[in-house]
Amino acid sequence: MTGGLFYAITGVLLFCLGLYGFIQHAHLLRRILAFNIMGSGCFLVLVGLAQRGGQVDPVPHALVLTGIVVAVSATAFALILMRQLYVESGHCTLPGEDEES
Amino acid sequence: MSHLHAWLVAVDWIPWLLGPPLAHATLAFLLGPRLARLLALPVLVLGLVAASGLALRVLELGPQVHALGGWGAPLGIELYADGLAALMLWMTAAIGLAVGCYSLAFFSADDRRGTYFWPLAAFLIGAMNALYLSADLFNLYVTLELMGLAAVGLVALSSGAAALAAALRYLLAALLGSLLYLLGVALVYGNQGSLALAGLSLEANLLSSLIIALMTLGLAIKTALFPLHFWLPPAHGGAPAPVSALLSALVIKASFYLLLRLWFELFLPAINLPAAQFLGLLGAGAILWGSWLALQQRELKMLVAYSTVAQVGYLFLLFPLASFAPGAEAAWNGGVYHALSHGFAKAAMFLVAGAMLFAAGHGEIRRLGGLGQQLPLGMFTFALASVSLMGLPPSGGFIAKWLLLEAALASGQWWWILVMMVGGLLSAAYLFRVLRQAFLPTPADTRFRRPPAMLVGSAFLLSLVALGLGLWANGTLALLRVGAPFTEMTP
Amino acid sequence: MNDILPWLYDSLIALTLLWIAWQTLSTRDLFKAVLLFIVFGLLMALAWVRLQAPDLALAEAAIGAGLTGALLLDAVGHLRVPRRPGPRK
Amino acid sequence: MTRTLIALLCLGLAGMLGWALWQLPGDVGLKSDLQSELQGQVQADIVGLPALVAAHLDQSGVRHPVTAVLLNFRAYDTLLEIGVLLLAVLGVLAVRHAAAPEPVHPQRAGAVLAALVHLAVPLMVLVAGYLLWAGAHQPGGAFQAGAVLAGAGVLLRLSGRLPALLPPGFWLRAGLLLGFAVFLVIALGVTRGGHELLAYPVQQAGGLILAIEASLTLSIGLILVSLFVGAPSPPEHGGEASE
Repeated sequence: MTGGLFYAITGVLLFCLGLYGFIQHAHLLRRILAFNIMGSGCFLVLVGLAQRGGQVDPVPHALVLTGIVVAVSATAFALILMRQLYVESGHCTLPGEDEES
Repeated sequence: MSHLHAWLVAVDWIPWLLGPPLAHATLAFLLGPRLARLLALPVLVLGLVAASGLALRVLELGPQVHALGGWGAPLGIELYADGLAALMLWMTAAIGLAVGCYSLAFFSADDRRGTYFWPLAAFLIGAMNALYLSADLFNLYVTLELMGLAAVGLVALSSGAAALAAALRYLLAALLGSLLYLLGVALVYGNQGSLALAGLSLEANLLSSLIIALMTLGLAIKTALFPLHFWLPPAHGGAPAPVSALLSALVIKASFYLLLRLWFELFLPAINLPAAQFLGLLGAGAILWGSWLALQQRELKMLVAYSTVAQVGYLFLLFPLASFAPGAEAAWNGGVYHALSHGFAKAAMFLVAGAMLFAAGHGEIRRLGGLGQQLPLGMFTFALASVSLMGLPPSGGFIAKWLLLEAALASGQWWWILVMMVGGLLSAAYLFRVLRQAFLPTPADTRFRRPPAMLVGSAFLLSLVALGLGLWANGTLALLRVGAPFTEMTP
Repeated sequence: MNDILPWLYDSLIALTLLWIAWQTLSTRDLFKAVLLFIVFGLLMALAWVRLQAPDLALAEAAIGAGLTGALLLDAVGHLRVPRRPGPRK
Repeated sequence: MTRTLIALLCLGLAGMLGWALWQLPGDVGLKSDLQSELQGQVQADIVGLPALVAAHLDQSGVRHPVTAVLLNFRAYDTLLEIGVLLLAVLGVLAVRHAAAPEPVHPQRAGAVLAALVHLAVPLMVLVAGYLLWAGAHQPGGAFQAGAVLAGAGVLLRLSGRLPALLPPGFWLRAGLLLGFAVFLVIALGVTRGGHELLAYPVQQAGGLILAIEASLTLSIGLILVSLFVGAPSPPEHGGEASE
């Protein structure tokens, strides 16, 4: 097994971990964190799997760069929606999904 | 006339479908709502001309390829338009034009929401055009995100905690969907070393099954397939009427279109029958559960939104019906036809619902009595759109259901016929609830406002197109045949 | 021996990534979760270096850890201002 | 109950995906001839795209392969990606627009932060410029440079030296849009004479890419700062909550 494949498998595990957090948490900030972890997992798969032969592939590097920018855009938008929701309703969860604690 | 025809066929319309909406979005944001409004009609008309030109070109010359940057796949990104893409582009342009006219009247020049409606809507149309044209797996991911963020921004135009919650729920669902899709893309690229849709196909093995499951799940969330539809009703029901029309008629069709492309090109060798039947089962669940919930709604726009949940179900009957050689083409045509006719009918219905809300000042179905007299053309429009949604002749919805029934009969899958019959009856039930109420006498304490003529007029035109799709089915199906995966059609 | 060292290094990065991700998602303190996420971003940058992707390492450090971190910290600060929750349902 | 089910599902997905990936390269000996033949084909394809990039690098106008992919071979992705960034800003503005206006709380900076800002901001602008210039032949480029620029903006904001950016005035909007607009104009402009979208003439490719990157850096920096600044400020006292 090469380093690329090793990181790709790590990426898959991160994705599933993030997916679990995304579904299971109700707090919006935690779901945004989970989304970012899922995204990082995806990116590792994209680069790692393509480089499992050992040689560097610039194409997935460019794709992941795009992906990182898309992720930060979505994160910023989601955070501001969340903050505005907090200002207007005092809640950080969606209606009907209150955090169990 | 022949000059015009020759010119339409000769021009490469693909840049004209991408440049103008994106430029409009830029200028609308830079120069503010007043200029955005001035530019809206020329840009939208140009979009319809370009989509029509492309459709004609595809019909006469076959599928069109546009290699961006001149590189060609797999190094660069290729755009690709066959009959299916041309039809979806034409639907986007036509509904976009009608919704644009409606919005000019709906958002008055000094409406604060108009400031961001125009750039967001222009981006949305550009994103959908880009999605329909793209033939590259990763580029499709970017177009999905572009479309998703534009759509969520439009939902966030409404104020209040409920609208914010709807927008957030929509955003999270859209992001989850696109990440599942992206993981699929990463696995395909790692496995096959290319992103260009042309020439890729999966082998039947465990990894392929996982890829299919991930990408299908992601796109099913975006299409609001039962039981993943939870985000749709608050987002579509709560947005301003023109936004609801764009989202319900067009945006969910884009992810469905991508699902079609993937299933019948990339996934085809690795698909098994149970998977297709399972999608059909979820479709059936959507038809029954969505119709049942539509029947329970008190608010007009929520009823129309749940009707979308139900109608999405018919789209997914395509997958089991197309998995047997006899009837496969009828199923394909029927599914696509349903996407088209539902688009026009649902856009008309949401637009006219907006006019009804304007006239009555509220959206409570029980108190809509008298609208039939106050808004005769509006109620006629609602009735025409209903005819298409119920699948009655001579509408586009009728052709769609007819083709799907034909496919079910040809492949001997009678259980889907049963589902469609029950679904048709349920949709008749919830739509007649509105119509019956509107033709009751006016309650004593009710005041009506006369909506601008443009509101009802543009909805009426859309409902006419939904009807016309039933009358000119031959031309539409001929275009759909260009580049289709099933071509054993008898003339 | 020369083969083992990079292996150990990669395993260490991967395991720490997974552990920090798990901690980020399971810790009860929001502020701590965000700090852990920033550490996660920096570790991702290391992973990119190991995958010979310096562009991504730069972008991850600047955007993934830096800017996203700043946005998240700002948001946590916002949520710490006490608010009376409104009625639900 | 559902929690356990979700955990099991995610674990199962992780297990299957991990297993499928683990099996990918090294199992030639175990499988039939057909499988190993396919394996070889897959390997050849993986070599394919990087080789293709390397072969066309001299026509791309830059010497760094990632920049070549990002701004030439797959420039269309990047164009739409800037659209995504703009949409995030538009979405934020739409949300803030729909909400009731709130009083502005000016932020005061301590002496240490002020001194830090005094030193750091010019340095960061320099670094951004270097990253932009470096991107043509080595790691770096518009995104990283834009992010550093945004970092400088965030520092300025924290020290209270940046005026409130919302609602954005004409020149700020122009700055936000500049990168996308320049990119779009070039993408469409090169189609004159029957070329494809984004098909830069080989001789001008380097210059055009530099123009795009420079304007992108500025816009990305402004967009990222706006996303930071656009957030609603916490209310001083909890108003009556509404649902």
